[in-house]
Amino acid sequence: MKAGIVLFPGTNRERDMAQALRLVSGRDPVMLWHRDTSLPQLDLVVLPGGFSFGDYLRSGAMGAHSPLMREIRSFAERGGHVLGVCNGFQILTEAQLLPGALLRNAGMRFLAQEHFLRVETADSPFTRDWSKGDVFRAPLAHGDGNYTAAPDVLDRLEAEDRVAFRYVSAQGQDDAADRRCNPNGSQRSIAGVLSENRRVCGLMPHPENLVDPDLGATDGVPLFSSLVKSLVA
Amino acid sequence: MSMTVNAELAARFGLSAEEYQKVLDIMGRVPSLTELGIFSVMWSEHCSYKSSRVHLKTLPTKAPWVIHGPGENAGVVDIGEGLAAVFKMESHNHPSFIEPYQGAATGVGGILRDVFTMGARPVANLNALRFGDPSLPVTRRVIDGVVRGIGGYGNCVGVPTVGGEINFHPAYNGNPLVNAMTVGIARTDKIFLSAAAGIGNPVVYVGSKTGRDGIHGATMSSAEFDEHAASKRPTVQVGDPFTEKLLIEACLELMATDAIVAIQDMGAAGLTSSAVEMAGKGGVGIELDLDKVPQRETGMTAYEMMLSESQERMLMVLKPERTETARTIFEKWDLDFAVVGVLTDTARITVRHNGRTEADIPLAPLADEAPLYHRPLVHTPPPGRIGIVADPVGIEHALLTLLACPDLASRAWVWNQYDSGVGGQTSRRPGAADAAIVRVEGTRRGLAMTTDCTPRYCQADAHAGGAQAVAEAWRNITATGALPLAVTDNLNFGNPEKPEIMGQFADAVRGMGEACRALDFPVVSGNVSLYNQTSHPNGISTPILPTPAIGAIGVIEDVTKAVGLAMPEGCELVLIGE
Amino acid sequence: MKIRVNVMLKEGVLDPQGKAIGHAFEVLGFSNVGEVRVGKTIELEVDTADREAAAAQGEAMARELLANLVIEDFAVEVAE
Amino acid sequence: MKIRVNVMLKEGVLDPQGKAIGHAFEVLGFSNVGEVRVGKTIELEVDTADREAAAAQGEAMARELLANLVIEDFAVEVAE
Ligand SMILES: Nc1ncnc2c1ncn2[C@@H]1O[C@H](COP(=O)(O)OP(=O)(O)O)[C@@H](O)[C@H]1O
Repeated sequence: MKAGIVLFPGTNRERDMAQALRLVSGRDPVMLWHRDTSLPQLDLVVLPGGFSFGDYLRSGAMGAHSPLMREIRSFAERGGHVLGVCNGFQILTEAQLLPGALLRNAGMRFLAQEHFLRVETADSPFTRDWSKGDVFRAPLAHGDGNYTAAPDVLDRLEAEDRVAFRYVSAQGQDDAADRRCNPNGSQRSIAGVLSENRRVCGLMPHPENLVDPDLGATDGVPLFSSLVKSLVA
Repeated sequence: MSMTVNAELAARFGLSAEEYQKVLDIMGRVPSLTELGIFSVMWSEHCSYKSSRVHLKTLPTKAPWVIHGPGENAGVVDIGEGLAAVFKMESHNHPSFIEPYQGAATGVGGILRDVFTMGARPVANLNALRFGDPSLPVTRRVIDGVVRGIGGYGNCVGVPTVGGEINFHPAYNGNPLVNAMTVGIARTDKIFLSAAAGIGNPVVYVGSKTGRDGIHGATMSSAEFDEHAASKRPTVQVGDPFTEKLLIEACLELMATDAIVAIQDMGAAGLTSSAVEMAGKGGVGIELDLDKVPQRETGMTAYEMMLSESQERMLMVLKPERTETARTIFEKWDLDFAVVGVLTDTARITVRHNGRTEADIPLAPLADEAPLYHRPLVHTPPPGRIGIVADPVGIEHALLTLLACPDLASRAWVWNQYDSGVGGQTSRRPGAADAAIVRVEGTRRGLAMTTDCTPRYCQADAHAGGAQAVAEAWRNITATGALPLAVTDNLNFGNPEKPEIMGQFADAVRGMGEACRALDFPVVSGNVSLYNQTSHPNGISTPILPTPAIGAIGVIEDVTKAVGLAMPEGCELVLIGE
Repeated sequence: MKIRVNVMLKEGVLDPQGKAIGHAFEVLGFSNVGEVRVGKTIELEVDTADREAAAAQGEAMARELLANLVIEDFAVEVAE
Repeated sequence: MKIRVNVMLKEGVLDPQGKAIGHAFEVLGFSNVGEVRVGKTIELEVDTADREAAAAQGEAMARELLANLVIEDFAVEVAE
C-alpha cells in the first residue's frame, strides 16, 4: 500500500500517522506539501491531525483551499481512497468531500481523553477488519469535533450505511444527549462518516495513536490493516 | 509619562540611584532613552539574577552525563544512543494574573523556544501551577484561563502536555504561579549555542513582526505587584501558537544544514537581551539597524523596538554564504526573515534607527558591572513540635475529607484538556504513573519526567522543603523504573529585599543543593521569579509561600518495562521505608 | 475601502458557544436574556474606490473562505 | 429587545487570526487586501421594552463576560 500524508502549515500529527502506517503496512508513507500541484501515484491519501493554518478562522477552512486539495479532489473523484483524521476530517468537510460540518465541542472545552467508538459498518475499506458493533478505545484530541448536518443529510447517511463510527460508553451504549457517551455533543453521536462511494472516510478520534504494542495498546490497528487488505491487490 | 532621562525616570524603570550612577559612569554621559531602557532590562532581576546569583552558584551542576549546565538557553544531558535531552522550566506568573489565558499561553511558547533554539525537537511539556483560595471567583477565573491557555498553545503546536502539579493556598490569591517546562530531544553532535562569532557575519531576525507588545515586561515582572499594577499594565502579549509551530519546523530544517553560527530566542526584553547576550558571550560587537526590523505597527521608536516583547521571534548569526539558503527555508514556512545587523570588532552594541545612532554601549561593562547583591537574610525560626494529634473524626471521615480536598482531588478535568498523546510516543500519560513517560522516537528508550514541590513544607522549613522537593522528584522518576538524570528548577519567592524572604530563598537553595549532591542529580537549568507578593488595600504586602518548583527527568532503557500506578489483580502491597 | 463581513450560524444550527454564554448570563444573574447567538466579524481594507466593487469582493471572499455555507450565513457591509 | 455586542481586539494587540486570514486571501488571489482584523459578534434578546435599559444591560454584560477588557474593546448596538 502506497500512502501519502499531506502536510499543511500547522499539521502536527503527521509523525504519529507515519508511524502507524509504517507499523501496520511495513512501508514508509511519502510526505506531501500543501503547495504541491500534483500527486504522485498513490493508493491512499491521508490528511492527518493538527491545526492547519492555526485553525484560526474555522477548523480546516484554510487548509481546504490549499493547491494540493484540488488534486486530492480529483483523486477522490477518480475513485482514490482518502482518510481524514481530526483536522483531516474537518478539512474534508470544508472541502465538501464529506457532508456536514464540525462545530465547537458542546462543553466548549478541548477534549483530550480516551474514549470509546462503536463500529457502525464493516462494509468499507476502512473498517472491514472489524465487525459491525465492535467497540474500541480511541483517544480524542479536539476542540471542534461536534458533528452536525441537516436532518435530511443525517437520514441519508444512515439509510446508506455511511456512518462509520459512533461515540459510545465503554459498554457500547450510545446516547447522544449524554456527554459521558457522546462527549462533544455530535448529532446522533456520529464520530466518523463515509463518502457515497465509501472510499473517503473522516473521523475525529485518533486510532493512529493506538497501534503500537510497545506503548500499550493496539485498538487502532484494524483501521490500518483494513486499508492494507483493501489496497494491496 | 515624561521621558526625559534622569534619576527619576531611571527609578521608574526599576534602577536604583546607585545603579543609575553606575550607568552614568559606564557611559560617561547621560544615556539616551534607548540606552537607559537597555540598561534597565539587562540589570533587572529577571535578566541579571542580581539577588539570587550568589546562592545559585552553590548548586551542583556537573556530572559525566551533563553536556551543558546552566548558562545556556536550556540544560542538556546525554541520554544514550548519541541523543541528548534538552530541558528547562520557566515562570510566567505576573502575566498570568493580568491575563490568565494569554499569560499562560505565552509562557508555554517562551519555554518551547528556549528548547528548540538549542536544536532539540520539543517532545513534552509539563507545568507547575499554584492558585489562590479555590472558593474565590477570581481564582476560578484565573485557573480556567491558565488551563485553557496552556492547552490552547501546547495542543496547537503539537507538543504533548504530559504532567504537572497544582496546589491551592490563599497566599497565591493575588499572585498565581505558572511555571512551564519543556523537554526536547537533539543529537549530541548537533547542539546549537548562543555565542556569536565571526566579525562581519550577518545578524538575522526571523519569526513574527515586532509590535508594541509587553514593553518593559522584564522590569515589570521583577517589580513588586501592587494595586497600581493596572496603571503600569503593559500591552498584553498575545500568543500565536501557529506561528510558533512554523518557527519550530523552519528552525529545525535550517539546523539540519550548517548555516547557523549562533542562535537565541527573543524572550523577555526581546531584541535587547538576545543581541546583548549573543554578542557578549561571543566577545564581539553587534550593530543593529532597526529600519530593517519587520514591524507590525507604524511609527515605533528605537526604544519601543528594543524593549518589545512580541512573541515568536528569534535572532541568529549566519554564515554569510548561507543566508539565501536560510531565507528560502523561512519563506517556505511563511515567516519573516530579515538581515538586521552585523557582528563588529568594536565590543559595543550600536543601534541605528532612521539614520541616527540611538544607542552605543560597551558590552563588557554592561555584563561585568551588572549589579550583584548579597542581600541580608534571616532564617525562618524552626517550626514547633507538633506533638500528638488527636483524632476527632475517625479514619474514614478523614480519608474522605482528604480525597475531596482541592490539593488532592483528581486533576483529570485539567489534563483532559491537554493533548498528551500527540507525537505518538507517550507511554504513560498524566494519572498513569508517578512520572510521565515519553518514548524517544526511533528507539526503545523512554524519558521519565515530573514536576514537584510542596510549598507548605518550605514555609515551615525552607531547607528541608527544598531538599524534599528534589527527593520527591527523584522518587517519582525512580518509581517508574527510570534512572534519574538531572534537574531544572523554578524558584518562586516573594520580595528579596525582605530579609525573611531572602532567608527562605537561601535555605531552600541550600536544601536543594544538598539533596542534589546526595542523589547525584545535578541542576542543569532553571529560572528565578522574585517579588511574588500581593498588596492589600490596607497597605500590607504579603508574599507567596516559598515555592522552589523542581522539574526533573530520567531515562529508562526499555519503555515496555516502565511501571505505572494501576495495580494488577492478585498482587501484594509492600511498604518500603519507614 | 473598509469592509465588514458578519458571519453567523444559520437559523436551526445549534450554537454551542451561544448556549454556553446564555448559561453564564444566568449564573451572573442576568435572568431576562433569551437566545444568545455568537458570530464572527471580519474587518478588512480593500484597495478600491468603488463601493459596488468592494461589496462584490466582500461577497466573494465570504463565499470562498469566510463563511461555511453548510452551517453559516453572512452579511457584507461597506463602511462609509 | 435585540442587542448586538461587537468585540474586537484593541488597537496594537496582535491578531493572529486576522494575520492568517490575510495571508489566505493572498493565496486565493485577492491581492488588494490590507490589514484584516477578526472579532466576535454576540446577538441576544433581552426582555425589556426600554432602549436605554437594554443598552445599559448590554454594556454591563460586555464588561462582565463578553469582552476581555485587558485586550478587547466592545461596542453595543440596540436593534430597531
Ligand atoms: N497542571 C497539570 N498538568 C498536567 N498534568 C497534571 C497537572 N497537575 C497534575 N497533573 C497530573 O495529575 C496526576 C496526579 O497529580 P498529583 O496529585 O500532583 O500526583 P503526584 O502527587 O503523584 O505527583 C499526575 O500524573 C500529574 O502529572
